[in-house]
Amino acid sequence: MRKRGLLLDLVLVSDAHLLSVVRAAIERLTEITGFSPPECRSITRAVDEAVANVIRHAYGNRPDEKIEVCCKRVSGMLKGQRRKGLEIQLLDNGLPFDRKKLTARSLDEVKPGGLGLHFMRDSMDIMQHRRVRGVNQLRLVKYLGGNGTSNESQGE
Amino acid sequence: MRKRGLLLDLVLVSDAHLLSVVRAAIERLTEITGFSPPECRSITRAVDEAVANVIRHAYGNRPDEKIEVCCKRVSGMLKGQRRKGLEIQLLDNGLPFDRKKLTARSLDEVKPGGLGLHFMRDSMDIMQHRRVRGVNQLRLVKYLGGNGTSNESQGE
Amino acid sequence: MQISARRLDQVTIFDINGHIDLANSPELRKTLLKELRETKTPRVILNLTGVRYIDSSGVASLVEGLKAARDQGLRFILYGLSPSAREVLQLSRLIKIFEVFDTEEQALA
Amino acid sequence: MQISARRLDQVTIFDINGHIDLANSPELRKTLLKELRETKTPRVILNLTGVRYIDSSGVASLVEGLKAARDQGLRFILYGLSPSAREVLQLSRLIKIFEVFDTEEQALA
Ligand SMILES: Nc1ncnc2c1ncn2[C@@H]1O[C@H](COP(=O)(O)OP(=O)(O)O)[C@@H](O)[C@H]1O
Ligand SMILES: Nc1ncnc2c1ncn2[C@@H]1O[C@H](COP(=O)(O)OP(=O)(O)O)[C@@H](O)[C@H]1O
Repeated sequence: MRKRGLLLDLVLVSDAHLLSVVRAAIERLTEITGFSPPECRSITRAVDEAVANVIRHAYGNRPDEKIEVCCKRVSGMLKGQRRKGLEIQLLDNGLPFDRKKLTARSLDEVKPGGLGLHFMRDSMDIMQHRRVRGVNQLRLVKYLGGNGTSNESQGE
Repeated sequence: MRKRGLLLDLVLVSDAHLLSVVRAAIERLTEITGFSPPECRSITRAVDEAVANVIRHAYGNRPDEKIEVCCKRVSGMLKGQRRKGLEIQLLDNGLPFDRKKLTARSLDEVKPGGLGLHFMRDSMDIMQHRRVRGVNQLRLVKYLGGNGTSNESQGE
Repeated sequence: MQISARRLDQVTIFDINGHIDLANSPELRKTLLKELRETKTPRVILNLTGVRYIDSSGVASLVEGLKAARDQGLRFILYGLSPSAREVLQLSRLIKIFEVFDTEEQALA
Repeated sequence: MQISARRLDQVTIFDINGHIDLANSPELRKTLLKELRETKTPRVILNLTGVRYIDSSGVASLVEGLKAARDQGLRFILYGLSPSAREVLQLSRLIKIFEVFDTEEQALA
């Protein structure tokens, strides 16, 4: 296939009912990639929250816009070791992501909201937001054999 | 989104390990489309067998080729009634489909093999093979509110 | 997602089934708040045995339910959390604000 | 998919877990044929309780297992079929060539 390492490319409309489809696909993909059950759940959760954020924030709940979820095998360095992993890139044509929001709110107040970014950061080894020619790109990477909740999240 | 009625477009490599990903996605998609549990299972089975056939027959088990599974809402006539439904189109760039194989073998001998096309025909309201500019297209359609196993399969 | 209420003598049990996510958490919130207004029992229990997944919007709906229950002076109890549901409450540091039990028996005790 | 054998006195039980599809049916076939060659009991039972899905290539592997068992004069029994597994055997009109039971108890009886 053209893109190196590509496993699966999902294009869906921005309808929240499709979140269950995305979760089902990502959960299976993480299983066959070799992640542990808790890792499969947390990667699936991260992708679910990321797609939900695109639906709500980038597209303001318009249900007919396009979201792409592109899944690749990658390898990279984590804690001084070369590791294999899974990269999941989300692409949308919605409103730009507001960088100021990247500082997650404190979790000490008992208040719903503002949890999604926290979940993503908690699950993934890399989290990068970019905007390239009107396209929002969110790159999530998780390496195999990590200990779950490292914190190398980065904005660019 | 550009294509009318498009819900989900899956592009995957022709690796049999991804069949579980395809099944998970299609199973959820059929659920949210409103099919009954037995219909969800049988549509999922049809798509699974169709993708497996592309992997084995069109691509000769080469695991790095491209398969596209394009899912749309459609509406059409079944048994004199206009119905909504789900269209699932498979696209591949492999060997042409051999039309002679469309006559399924008799199921009366106890022998494995040759079951996939039978399952697809049994599950779907429409099954059409085409080849357009080197691309194999298999169009599967299932309408809502049918009685499960109608037999309007057609080749073109 | 389906939600239905069993109204017993001293307790109301809401049985919830299906994933709770952005597609249905507004409906969960609405149903929960409406049902709570009609609740006369001092205790409400959410049976989450049939819920394999809860996202952050679902967590938010549960928190709203909890608040509404507290405003009415009701106990608000969860039981039957799946691994994923438990993780999402732990990650959001909200598990400690809910009363959480494993089984219906324990929730009723 | 995982497969493991429990060798009892008069019967060997194969516990199979996971989906059976093109990705692993060749492995199922191989393991089954190898295990059958080592089987000294007059009866073999496949526990399919943990198998939610079987595709046509999985059906083919089961048929091969059945044939190998028959060649050795063994009974070959399936139990614990999921709705989808049952449907696939019905659709392929093969359900009648297998001995199928609901539970391990019945398969052992
Ligand atoms: N894809 C996105 N596009 C634009 N803004 C976003 C996106 N994702 C998150 N945000 C912004 O970041 C904030 C925090 O997001 P999150 O932690 O998921 O919590 P919530 O979405 O519940 O507010 C959002 O309120 C929103 O302002
Ligand atoms: N996608 C395909 N491309 C080429 N040939 C195919 C394809 N699907 C099916 N066939 C042909 O049709 C035959 C019957 O297919 P099927 O009923 O699925 O049984 P099986 O694949 O087990 O032989 C195959 O053996 C093959 O020759």
